[in-house]
Amino acid sequence: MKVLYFAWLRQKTGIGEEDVTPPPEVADVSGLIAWLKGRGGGHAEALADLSVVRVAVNQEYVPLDHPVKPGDEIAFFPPVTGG
Amino acid sequence: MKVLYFAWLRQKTGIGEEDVTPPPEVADVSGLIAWLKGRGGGHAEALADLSVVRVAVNQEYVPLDHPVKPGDEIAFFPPVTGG
Amino acid sequence: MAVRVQREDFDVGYEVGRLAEGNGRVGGVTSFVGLVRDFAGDDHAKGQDVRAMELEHYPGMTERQLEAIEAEARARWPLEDVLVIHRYGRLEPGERIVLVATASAHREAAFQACHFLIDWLKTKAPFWKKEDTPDGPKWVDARAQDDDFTARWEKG
Amino acid sequence: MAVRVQREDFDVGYEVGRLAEGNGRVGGVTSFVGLVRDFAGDDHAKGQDVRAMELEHYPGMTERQLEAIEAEARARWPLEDVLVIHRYGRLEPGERIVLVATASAHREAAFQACHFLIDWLKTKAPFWKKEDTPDGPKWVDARAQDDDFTARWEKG
Repeated sequence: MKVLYFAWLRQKTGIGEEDVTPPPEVADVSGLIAWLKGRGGGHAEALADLSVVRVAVNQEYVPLDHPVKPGDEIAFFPPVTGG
Repeated sequence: MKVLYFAWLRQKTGIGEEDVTPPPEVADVSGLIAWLKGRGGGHAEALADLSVVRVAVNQEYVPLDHPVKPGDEIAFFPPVTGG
Repeated sequence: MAVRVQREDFDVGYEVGRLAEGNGRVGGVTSFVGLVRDFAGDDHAKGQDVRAMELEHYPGMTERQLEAIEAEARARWPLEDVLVIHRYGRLEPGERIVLVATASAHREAAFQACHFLIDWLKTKAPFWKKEDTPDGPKWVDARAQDDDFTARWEKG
Repeated sequence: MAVRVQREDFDVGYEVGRLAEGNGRVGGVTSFVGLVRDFAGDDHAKGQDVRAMELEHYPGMTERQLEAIEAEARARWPLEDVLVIHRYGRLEPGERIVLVATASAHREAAFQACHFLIDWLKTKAPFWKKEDTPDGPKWVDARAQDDDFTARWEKG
């Protein structure tokens, strides 16, 4: 699956986009976050406080228990500040 | 005093503006209206239904019991429809 | 104070741009442009065709009322600038009648003030529309709904 | 559908004019133009100077969200036309960021829909602002107030 990071999450992870293949037991957003944090480095810091992280799966906002599957595009970003 | 008529009140009275000198007992807008209607013709028809007439004295909206005096500019017109 | 009553058309882009020009405190400009419709009344399906309208006003009182409305808006909201332009004379469908624009640091203030201004203007500024319909010219009736729209801005 | 996400500036007069062009049913066009302010935060007296900002967005999701917001506005109000333009990239104080414009037979619908669109856009469209301040670049924090402004449009 493709994972995207925007704004300060991109800066903290050090990457804007990565292709990942988590183990099959990673079935939802929460699971994916735990797995990404476990890889250490910037990801753990970027995803430390989920109260300031929004998640989209396939470009739609989703809650943390939303399922994820191979082929999905998952994005992590701060609350939006456009307009 | 100067009396102005706008929109269909101007059409019904047949005049846009007139200088009038009512007798001294004409002290407020109601009195002026009664006196103007008493002169007959278009004025009686124009001022027949006061629910659709608005009044301004010296370019400010006023109620029917507002005083009028020599030198005032009194305007009669329908509810406004600008914008 | 910026209130203009004129026969001539106006340039929306220029006027809206000018409200913020050189003022870095402006975060948003809300504007409303009123246009002549090609049908009478509120319902397109039922309304008669309108070929043109004549807008009459009360010179002197119009400016005074618009300035009072503008002052009220500035007293209620933190506005950086305000502009009201209202045309009179003969206008055809599609022509601009009125422009109300408000500039503020805050979009909420700009929205509220612009909405307030057009609502108040509709029931206070002495303009009258006469529509040219297939049955001849007809004075437009004021709408009770416009009084309701104005009333909602009255202070408790 | 008229949603545009672009680096380039836009012409407010042209865009607002086009919404009504050739459509005699349009009685009013409400628009909002958001601009880059020269101070950070909500209070001019307290805010740091802003020399420029960088607007990042999520290509693809941005258009999708804006189109969803537009569809929602069209479902709720009788609109003749809608336009949303949002810029990204580097912008300096005074530059235009966003334009939202709505055209309707009825001014109330045009106002409500325009206000709704900018409120929703503020909390749903994936844009992020980074301000260039004297202390260096800073990501702008989302405001809780914007969530309140969005929440008021939620249906009972």
